[in-house]
Amino acid sequence: MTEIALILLSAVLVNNFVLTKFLGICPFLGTSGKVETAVGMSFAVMFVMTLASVCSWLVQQFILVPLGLEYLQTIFFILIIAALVQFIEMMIHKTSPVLYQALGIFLPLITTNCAVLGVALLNVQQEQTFVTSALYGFGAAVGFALVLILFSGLRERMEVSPVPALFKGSPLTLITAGMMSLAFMGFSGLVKI
Amino acid sequence: MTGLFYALLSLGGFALLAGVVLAIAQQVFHVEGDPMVDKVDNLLPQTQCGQCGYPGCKPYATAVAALEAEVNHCVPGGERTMLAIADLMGVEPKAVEQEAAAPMLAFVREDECIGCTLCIKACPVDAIIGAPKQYHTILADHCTGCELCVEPCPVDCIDMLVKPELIEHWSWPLPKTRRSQLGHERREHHAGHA
Amino acid sequence: MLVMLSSPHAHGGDSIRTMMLTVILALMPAAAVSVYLFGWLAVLLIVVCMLACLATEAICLKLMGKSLTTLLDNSAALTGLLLALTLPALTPWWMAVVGSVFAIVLGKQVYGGLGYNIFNPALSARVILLISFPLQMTTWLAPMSLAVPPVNLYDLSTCLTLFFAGPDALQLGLDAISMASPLGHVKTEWTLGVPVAEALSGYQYSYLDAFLGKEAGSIGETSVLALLLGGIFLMARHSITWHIPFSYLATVALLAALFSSISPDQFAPPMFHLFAGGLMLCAFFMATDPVSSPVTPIGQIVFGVGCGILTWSIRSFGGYPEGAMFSVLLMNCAVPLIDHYFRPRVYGHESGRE
Amino acid sequence: MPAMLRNLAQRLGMMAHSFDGGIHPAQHKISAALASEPCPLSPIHILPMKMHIGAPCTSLVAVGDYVLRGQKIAKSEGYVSVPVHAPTSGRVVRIEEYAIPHPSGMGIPSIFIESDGDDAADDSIEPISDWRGMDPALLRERARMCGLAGLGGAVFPTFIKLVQDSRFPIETVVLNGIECEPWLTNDHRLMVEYADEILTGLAIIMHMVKTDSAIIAIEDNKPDAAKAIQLALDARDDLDDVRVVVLPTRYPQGSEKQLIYSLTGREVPAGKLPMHVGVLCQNVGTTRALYQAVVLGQPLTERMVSVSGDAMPRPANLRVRIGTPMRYVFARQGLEDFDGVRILHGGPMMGELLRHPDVPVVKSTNGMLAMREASFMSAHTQEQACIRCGHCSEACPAGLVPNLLADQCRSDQFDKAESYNLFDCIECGACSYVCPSNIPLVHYFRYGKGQIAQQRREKGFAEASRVRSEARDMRIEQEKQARAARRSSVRKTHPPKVEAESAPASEPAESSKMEQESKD
Repeated sequence: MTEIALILLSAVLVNNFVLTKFLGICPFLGTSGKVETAVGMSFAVMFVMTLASVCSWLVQQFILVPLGLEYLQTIFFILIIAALVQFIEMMIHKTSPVLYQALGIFLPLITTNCAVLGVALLNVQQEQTFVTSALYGFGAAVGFALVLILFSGLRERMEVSPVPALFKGSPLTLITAGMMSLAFMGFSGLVKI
Repeated sequence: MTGLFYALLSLGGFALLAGVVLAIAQQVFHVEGDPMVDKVDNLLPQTQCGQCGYPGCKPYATAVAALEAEVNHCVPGGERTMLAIADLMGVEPKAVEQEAAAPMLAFVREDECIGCTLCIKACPVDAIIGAPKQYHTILADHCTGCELCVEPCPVDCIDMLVKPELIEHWSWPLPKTRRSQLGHERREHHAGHA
Repeated sequence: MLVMLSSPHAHGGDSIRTMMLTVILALMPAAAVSVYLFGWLAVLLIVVCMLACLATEAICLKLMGKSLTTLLDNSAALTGLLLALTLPALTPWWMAVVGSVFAIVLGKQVYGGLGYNIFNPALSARVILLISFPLQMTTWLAPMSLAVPPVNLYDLSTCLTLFFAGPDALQLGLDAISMASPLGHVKTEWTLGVPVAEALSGYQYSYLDAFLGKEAGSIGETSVLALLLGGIFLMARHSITWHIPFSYLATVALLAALFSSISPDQFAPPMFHLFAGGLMLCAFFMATDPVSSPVTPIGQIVFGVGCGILTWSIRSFGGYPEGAMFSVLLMNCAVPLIDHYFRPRVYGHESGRE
Repeated sequence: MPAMLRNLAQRLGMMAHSFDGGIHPAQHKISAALASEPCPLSPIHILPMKMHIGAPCTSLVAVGDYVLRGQKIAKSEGYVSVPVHAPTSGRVVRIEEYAIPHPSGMGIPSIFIESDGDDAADDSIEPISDWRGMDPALLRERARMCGLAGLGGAVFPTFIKLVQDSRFPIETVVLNGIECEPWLTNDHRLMVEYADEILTGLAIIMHMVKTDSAIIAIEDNKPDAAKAIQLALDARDDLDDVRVVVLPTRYPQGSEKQLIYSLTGREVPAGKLPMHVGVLCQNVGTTRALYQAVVLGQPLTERMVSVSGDAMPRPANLRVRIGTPMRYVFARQGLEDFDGVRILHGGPMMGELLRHPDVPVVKSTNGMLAMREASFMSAHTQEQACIRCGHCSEACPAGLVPNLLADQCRSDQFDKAESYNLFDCIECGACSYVCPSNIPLVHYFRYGKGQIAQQRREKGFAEASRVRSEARDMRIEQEKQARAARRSSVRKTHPPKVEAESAPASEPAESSKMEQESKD
């Protein structure tokens, strides 16, 4: 029980993928313009990341390792992720056309979200079990979602600010992300894993 | 050799599996038409004026939803409509080509009207009434000010008048302070970016 | 044409300037204690930080073509004062200047100036300094209140040398003049397996000293009494409301009480938490910074509780001995969402949100 | 039953009467002790065709007509509307557009009456002494006929509120004598001087809505008014279940919804009326006007106006004929030079800044304030950035978050502003009053509300246009098909009988078809 909580806490706060591992920065910056979009993206990424960790673990354990094909890891994982993304893209298009439109190119780009592949590969690297890899994937996704949603709130507020022309747009976004990253440094050492 | 065989087999098999799942999903999540068309159409002023280069509002909405048309072609909608569409479509706003003029009304100088009915046919919203060889009148409540009736009139008896402002419809302007302009500067910035 | 002016055509007379001045006044007791404890060093730090903040603000305004009258709103001076009070006494002058520049430029002006910043400027600068210069930012000079102070801080020339040339110029070893803060001491001892009570007695910790401020720490954060006085003054002047400080302190106290009763060896008692580190300064002056905290009372309580949980967690489990600053910055990130989700109930509606 | 407990506690004096938020602006009630005086007849009166909330009236008179005081000169159109009456006898000299007290400075059609000085009254409306025996519906018609509208400032037609609805029986009538606006003292003087008339008006209202219970609410800055009302109340043998409640002074206590909450602990749900919580709220001025309309048979042609302000040489409480030019009233009080003077219609918190004094006194004119330029502008200094201090949300009696709302309005995020309940704002101005950054919050809200209203109008218009356009397209399509069918049937040498009948037969369609055919 404690272990589960620690894994989650570690993945969400301490080793946050975006703010301490700097993975998945592209969708983090791209889809944080509006809270609604960010929430949609968060759920999509949560879905893809958790399932990708589970599937990749299964593939790793039951296909790659028995057959000695570990060298095909990357290509297999990408295949899994791509299929999942394709699936969720169709699902969102059906259920929420506005979100589909708002996420735009970033939805298919989850495929290339390095955080997703990152979590799958880290799971293998850290020799997680089935349960822990699922948890780790889920936790990482929650961490991604947390900072994405927080950040989108901040960006909505910055949107109505008289930001100096020099810092408008990406510069200020990056500065703010950096400040958030600094604040998240406070969690360092919180969980020793 | 067997290693390569296994690799190809497993990879191919897995890809096939994924393909089958996706094919099924495609059937389950099939989307009829483009739901964005109606959403865009809802934002348009429905003047049916054709100034966007499309025959009416709906055709323009279809083109925008299909990403075939830019978001800034609606002249009567002005900047606000452009921003609303850009927001909905999640694309960068573009500067409107032409500033929206004050709302207009078409008015027939009845003593000059020869009752040719040409304007009646041109009106996209059936706002002109009259019979052949009778004076025509434009229903002010329904006129969208699209000016489509002006051109066909053989005797040039249709004037475009500025829609009278009603005290009931008067609304407060933005306060005249520097800070109040910020929201608008933001839009100009976006627009100027394009 | 006549400029259109809407009602109301009456105004209560409050201004940003007086509000900021009130906060500066409220910080005066803490500043006085810092001067008592750290002598001229405190004076130098405060003056340098305030001047650096004002100068940076002036340059920023100039660069952006804005009117310099904004300087008169006292906000830059307040940022400088707050930053100085969170710094250790041994902070070299250039670090103070760098911190001030960060506070004004990265903390405030890049967002569009006062009112638009997301993070508390003084705190963000403090955290930037802590992460960039971890050693200097956690080396605490022993205060003058000790029986035998290692160095006479009431001597201006000594302090000038310390401030501008560093302890090396006086041939003083850092070990000779510095000591651990209570929080740091408890943390290091616990990692060595020493229970809290033992660690505290080893430190000769006294609640009275902590309350009055006779302990190691940043120059303005040690005296609970002075900060409480300032906080009460602010509340009396209606500059802040009770919501954030109360919910913040109460959360820390509750968590500490709960866990120290479960495992007294590992977790420090609530009084220790309340009196230690920058908690009081953060609770009354940093978390209540209006710009970077929620607007509504319910939101402020949520904010305070969040700060409390984070502070206590970081202090109890984290790598850093003090979590107050981080927790306020972290909660700053959540302010827009808190504002959105915790609105007051609107008259005639079941809830604030539709 | 928390509301009941609260009510009980309030009755026992254990709990202070209070609504959420609110402020304590400086009172400046310098005219409070000045007995009211009649304002002399002005040589000209200007009667705008609309002095109430609702549909405008249409004129019943022509230029050159002679009218008597109290004669109906414009009739109401539509339900939410009341007629206009001549304020004095004289001749109609003009009917044209004239500026009204409105922030836009725009005008509406108005009737100009040149006074003949006789002030001869039209006595065609019978006084009713035995109103207790009368059908409330008839009394209600009397209120409409006499042009009664809420004199507190909202000018909502009074008769609409004086209705018995079996689904929402009125339990309590609240008589609003709060007058929380600074400077204004007109209701104050009415209560001191006409306490008995007000109470009779109240009795009529209670008879009309069939209730025995009423509360007269007065703020504690008007002890003489409370005393006068209490004395008058004690002297009467009816009105047993009527209480005078003295509330601590706080702005905006006089706002209907806030007052009802203060007194009864009930909240009027959003989008509902006080009657939905069993309360009827009437202003003391309106109540006295009802007395005059019923008992004396006099239509609303005069009202009490506080003439005050720091630039006013002789502040006063005047009984002014409706339609009197403001310039005339100001001149009577010694103010003729308007250089460096700003004039307000109403109080400083909710009143409107007027561009010039050439507007008439209307039914909503509770005050006319002349403020010195400097003191006026000190409330409108340069807007600074919001520092999110939250004072505005503390002051907001509606529970809104004004600074966020203002940001949304400023950046045209109207959907968001609506979801933050922009339309629950009562524009009381408490937020702007306390704002340390001098942000004109109310102005932003008015901008936002106006823009949203305009967008709704445009949306409605667009929707109607779309329907018409689609109908037209469909018709054209049908015509085309009909023609095609006819053509093919002609080819088959069959008469196009059925198709011709099924084609739509609207006039333009018919004509265009003929055109087409002739071209073919």
